[in-house]
Amino acid sequence: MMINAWDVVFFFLAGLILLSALGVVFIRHPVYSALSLLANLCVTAILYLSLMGAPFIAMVQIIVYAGAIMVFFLFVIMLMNLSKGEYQERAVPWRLLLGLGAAALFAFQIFILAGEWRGVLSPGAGGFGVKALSHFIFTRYILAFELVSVLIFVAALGAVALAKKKL
Amino acid sequence: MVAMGDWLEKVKERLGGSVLEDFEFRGEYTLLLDKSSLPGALEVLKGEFGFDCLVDLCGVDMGVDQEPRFYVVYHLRNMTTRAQLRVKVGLKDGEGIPTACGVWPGANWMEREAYDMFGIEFEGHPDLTRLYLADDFPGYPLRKDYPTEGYDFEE
Amino acid sequence: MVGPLLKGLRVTFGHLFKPAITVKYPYEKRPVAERYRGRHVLKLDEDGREKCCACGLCEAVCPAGAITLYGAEDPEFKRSDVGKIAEVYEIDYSRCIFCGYCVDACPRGAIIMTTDYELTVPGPGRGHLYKDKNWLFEKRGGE
Amino acid sequence: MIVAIIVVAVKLLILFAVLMLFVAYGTLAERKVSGHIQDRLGPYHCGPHGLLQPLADGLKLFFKEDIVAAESDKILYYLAPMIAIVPAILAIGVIPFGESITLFGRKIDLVVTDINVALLYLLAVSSFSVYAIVFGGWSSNSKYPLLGGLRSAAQFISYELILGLSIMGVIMVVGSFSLVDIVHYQKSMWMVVYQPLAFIIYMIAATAELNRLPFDLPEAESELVGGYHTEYSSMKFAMFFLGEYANMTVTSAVAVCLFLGGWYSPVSFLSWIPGPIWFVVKLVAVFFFLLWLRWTYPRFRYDQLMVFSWKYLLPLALVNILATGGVMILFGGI
Amino acid sequence: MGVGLFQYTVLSVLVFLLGALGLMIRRNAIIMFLCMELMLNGVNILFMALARSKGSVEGQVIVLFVMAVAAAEAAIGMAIITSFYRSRGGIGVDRADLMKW
Amino acid sequence: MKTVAEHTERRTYTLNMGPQHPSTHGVLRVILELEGETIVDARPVVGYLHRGTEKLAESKTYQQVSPLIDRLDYLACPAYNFAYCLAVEKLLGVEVPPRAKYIRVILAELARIASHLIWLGSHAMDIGAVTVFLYTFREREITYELLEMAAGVRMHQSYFVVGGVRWDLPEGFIPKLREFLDILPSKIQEYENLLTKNKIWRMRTEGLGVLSREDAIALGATGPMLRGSGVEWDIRKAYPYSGYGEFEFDIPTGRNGDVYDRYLVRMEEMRQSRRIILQALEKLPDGPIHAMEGKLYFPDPDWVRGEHRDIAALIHQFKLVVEGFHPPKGEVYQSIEAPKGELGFYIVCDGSPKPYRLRIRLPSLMNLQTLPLLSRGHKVADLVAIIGTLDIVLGDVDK
Repeated sequence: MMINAWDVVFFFLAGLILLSALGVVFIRHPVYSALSLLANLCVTAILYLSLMGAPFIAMVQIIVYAGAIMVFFLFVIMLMNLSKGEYQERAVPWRLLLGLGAAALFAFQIFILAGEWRGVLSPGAGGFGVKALSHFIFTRYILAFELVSVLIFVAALGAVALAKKKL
Repeated sequence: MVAMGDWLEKVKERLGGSVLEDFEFRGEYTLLLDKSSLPGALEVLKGEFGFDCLVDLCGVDMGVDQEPRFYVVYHLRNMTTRAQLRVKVGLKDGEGIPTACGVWPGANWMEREAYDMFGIEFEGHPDLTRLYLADDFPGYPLRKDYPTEGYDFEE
Repeated sequence: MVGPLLKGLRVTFGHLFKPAITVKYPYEKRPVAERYRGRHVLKLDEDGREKCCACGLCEAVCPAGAITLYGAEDPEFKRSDVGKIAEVYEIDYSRCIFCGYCVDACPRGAIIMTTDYELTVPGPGRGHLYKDKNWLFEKRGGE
Repeated sequence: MIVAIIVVAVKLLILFAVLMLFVAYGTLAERKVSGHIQDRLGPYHCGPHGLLQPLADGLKLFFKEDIVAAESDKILYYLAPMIAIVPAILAIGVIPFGESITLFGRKIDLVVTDINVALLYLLAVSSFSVYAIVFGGWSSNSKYPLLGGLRSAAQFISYELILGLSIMGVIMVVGSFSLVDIVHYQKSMWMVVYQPLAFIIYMIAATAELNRLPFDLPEAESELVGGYHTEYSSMKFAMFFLGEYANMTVTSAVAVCLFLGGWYSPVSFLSWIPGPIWFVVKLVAVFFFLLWLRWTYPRFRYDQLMVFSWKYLLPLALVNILATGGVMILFGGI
Repeated sequence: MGVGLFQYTVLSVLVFLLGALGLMIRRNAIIMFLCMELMLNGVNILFMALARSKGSVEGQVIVLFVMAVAAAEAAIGMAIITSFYRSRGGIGVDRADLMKW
Repeated sequence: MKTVAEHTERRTYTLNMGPQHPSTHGVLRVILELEGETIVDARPVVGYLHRGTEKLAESKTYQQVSPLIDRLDYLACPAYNFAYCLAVEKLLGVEVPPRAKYIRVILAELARIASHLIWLGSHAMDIGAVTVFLYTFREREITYELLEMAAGVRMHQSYFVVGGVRWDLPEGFIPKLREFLDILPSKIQEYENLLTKNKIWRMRTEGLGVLSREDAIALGATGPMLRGSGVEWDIRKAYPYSGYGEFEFDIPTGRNGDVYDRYLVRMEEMRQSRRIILQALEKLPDGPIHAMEGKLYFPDPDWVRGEHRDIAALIHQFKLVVEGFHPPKGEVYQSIEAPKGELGFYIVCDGSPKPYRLRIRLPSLMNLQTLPLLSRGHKVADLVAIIGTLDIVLGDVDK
């Protein structure tokens, strides 16, 4: 069997993604959990960059997630200065079961849908430039784009209103 | 300096019997007040005679066998007329004295210092703790019977 | 708003090319004043005898209690012209505050202060700062 | 293929060496410049005019006792200084420092890799440097570093945004994210002429990102002792400083590429001087400007800094983008 | 066997499921938020893979929108958590046991 | 079920600033209650530098006390000796010869300039302008060279003694002083160029640490703290001592009582001090430098050990060292306008050659008492500026 170099890259990255995802779910300490998510997002960005030929999305992923959202999460975690007792939770078996059941159901659905998706992705560079992307955003999805900007604006206002004690 | 004699007579008149003694030395006027007249007398001095600034407050130990043993000395100043007055109040050993913090907020730390150094209790003081020395420091160093070589900590 | 900020930049930039005013200390030393009160020196008179007559004024006047002095008879006037010398003369430099009262108080001008200010001593502890008579007679620095 | 890899490796090695040289002598320059500004001499003892001082500093810090704060979060505590230096090293890969040259019959670009999203890449890697500060501040388990870490997190988010917006004008004018394209565009005229406002905003935001006076809130020594690196010692402490000066170098280099014409000579009769030399000269000038700023101004207060960024710089940056767009439409841009 | 859409789908589903699982079993509000981000990321992977395989850029456009929504959600979520922490003194979701406050 | 109030009992946290902190100017410790970075309460804890000066003084003669006194505020030593000597002279009823008076004024004002320079430097450095610190040290160095010329040491001069000054001014002192005064205005201008109109500096200092007129008087704040709050009060004008009545100078005052106003007040005070020194140099008379009566300091060395040796002088010398002088029984309070505020000495004398009780009214201590009031509601970063504006020296706070 021929082993394609790109396949090795894929499985390596996929392994890292899953490992860090496990970390997010099962590490008790919120800081490390967040760190794990950060790793997850970065490896995903590398996946986009190396295998999907989407450097723009990869960079935006890092800028948005690593540069803003995760810093924000960490900021809040540190601000709350959680004591040791705060993040020690008891495992809840029935919730675990519930979660697994729901997950299995969902997985089943996806696999049915995905049954026909068996095409081979051409890995490596190539693909779409920023121009093509922006063309779509500012023509066909202009309404969605504007709506998202309104959403972000509202979210920012809401966040300020919620977090500020005295307005 | 502003003519002293004038207002001094008025002060003595106003405070009446609570002035035990008054004397002058090198142009400075001192009133010896009765402890029971505090803090009312101080309020009168501030309110009616305009001594709005408490320049200094300190304790003096006159010696172990003296009566009164301690004096609490207030240096008062009228910022408008520039008149200055020293007020002394005698205390027996172990006696307390009403605080002047209510009259002049600036007395706070100076009273703490007097407590720190002489062990004078200022009744009604908001936070009467030692100012300079450690909280568990033994004795009151500026008392005349304080051993200058230090306590024998072995005991 | 921007003007004063630029002015500040101009001031600092101007200093970039001015000569430094500091002194490279261990290599160069700044001159000290004539009256400088540095380390003490005990003086000898013209015949090489000690001027100090152990009167004890310096010990008495010292506010810090840094001077220790014990007198001794010198009946043959070998070491002093008054027949009395200091057997022990020690200055504890860990206590000395360099006020110069000892110099002012000395009735014979036997103790003076020099312009020598380098009094650091090696090693930990303050024992090295306890200087005896021999050290005080040594001629060093500005003397 | 192999030759190409060797060429890249050699370029990387050279760039890394140059960066480290800049870092080492950046520390010396900081001390010398501050010394001369303050009528002092600065380091003078090690080597002629103190030129060996960086070496001495490095050796000293290397042999210092490594103190680990008690009750600190060990993993992050060790990780933070390492993260500090990574972004700068990652960033040197996309900075062009000269025109292509021909060597042994091969055309060699004087840039490690000319990717078409170079500017986004720079923003992306620079966003990691905040983690060093935040982790360092949090893991030390001490209040002053924590305050420094918190301040830095907020400061960083604000100024990263402004930094991104300020270079947007440049991108609009040039129409490319590639630094090489941007430098080529400035062959005849520097970008700072077209985008003066963007340049000013960029320099302010960059100073803030570098945590340097007047924006050095995360490490304001008179308030927070040392801020995030209060509890660090020895090599870990040195790593933070390596990171700071490496970031300064990279930021200056980016400023040169974006606004100051990259490797092109400012006047035509001096164009015989090779590009990389021009690049370094400009880089040093921007570097010096950062030092000069630090030793002139007082420090902002933390909340004033945030107000400054959100109420003044952000609208200014947006106005700059709007104006650039407007001018481009009016004078036949798009 | 080349890596195809199937493998990407599996990866995406697994990441999504892990996120969902975390959301179910963790009681720490911040970690629940992190898990939500994880779920979004899983979806993103799928979008990207589909965009790649269909040769269309629209998947990437959607990913951009998802990121924007994630940012908005993080802002609101963190604000809620902050005010929750302020009023309840902790961020375990078990503390949200009042009907109103 | 817990109520909301039970969940929220504590929203502040405690930050211990000092005793080892770069901007507490020594070993001051401030216990801060913070809400975020906002100060809810600040409680200064002092005493880490307490040396027991008052107790020490009780076992020393009046002359021996003098060197202890200039160790209180080690940045303006002459002013402290000045106040102490004035107090003892008042107790003795001794009048100091005019030349000594003027020399004292010159050195005390020089000390004020030196003290304000170091205040400016450290205040600016606290707010981040490190370069100003080095610039002020450059000028301060000249003042210390001048003091060294006159007194023999850079700090702790003990140059003033009861009854006069120890030595006359040396040759070359006055030209050097004039040279310094000539360059001083341009140097002050240089600091102002870096700070006064600088937007960042104003943002950091304006509207900060506001001390109202009433609070300032009630809390016993003195010196530039009081003047910054708009009270035109200067002991040099209110109770002129040592010939200050003969000099023309202005009392700078502030309007808002904030940090910036106090900055401006102190900057102007440096200029006024220069004015006073210039007038004093103009009027400097010839004559003796010791009060003749009372035998307060050692006689002329020439009479004791020089050419004109004299047994009476020698006896005087011995008597002074062994016994000291005997002031009359009584008590006096004498205060001066020290660089940091009102410095007062209250001496209770029982007729013995040692002070029975020496009470020192310290300006820094009383000014520090305003810190909780000034800092409440401001940020941690502002506390640094506020401590700077108090101009405290821990030697002066802790005795």
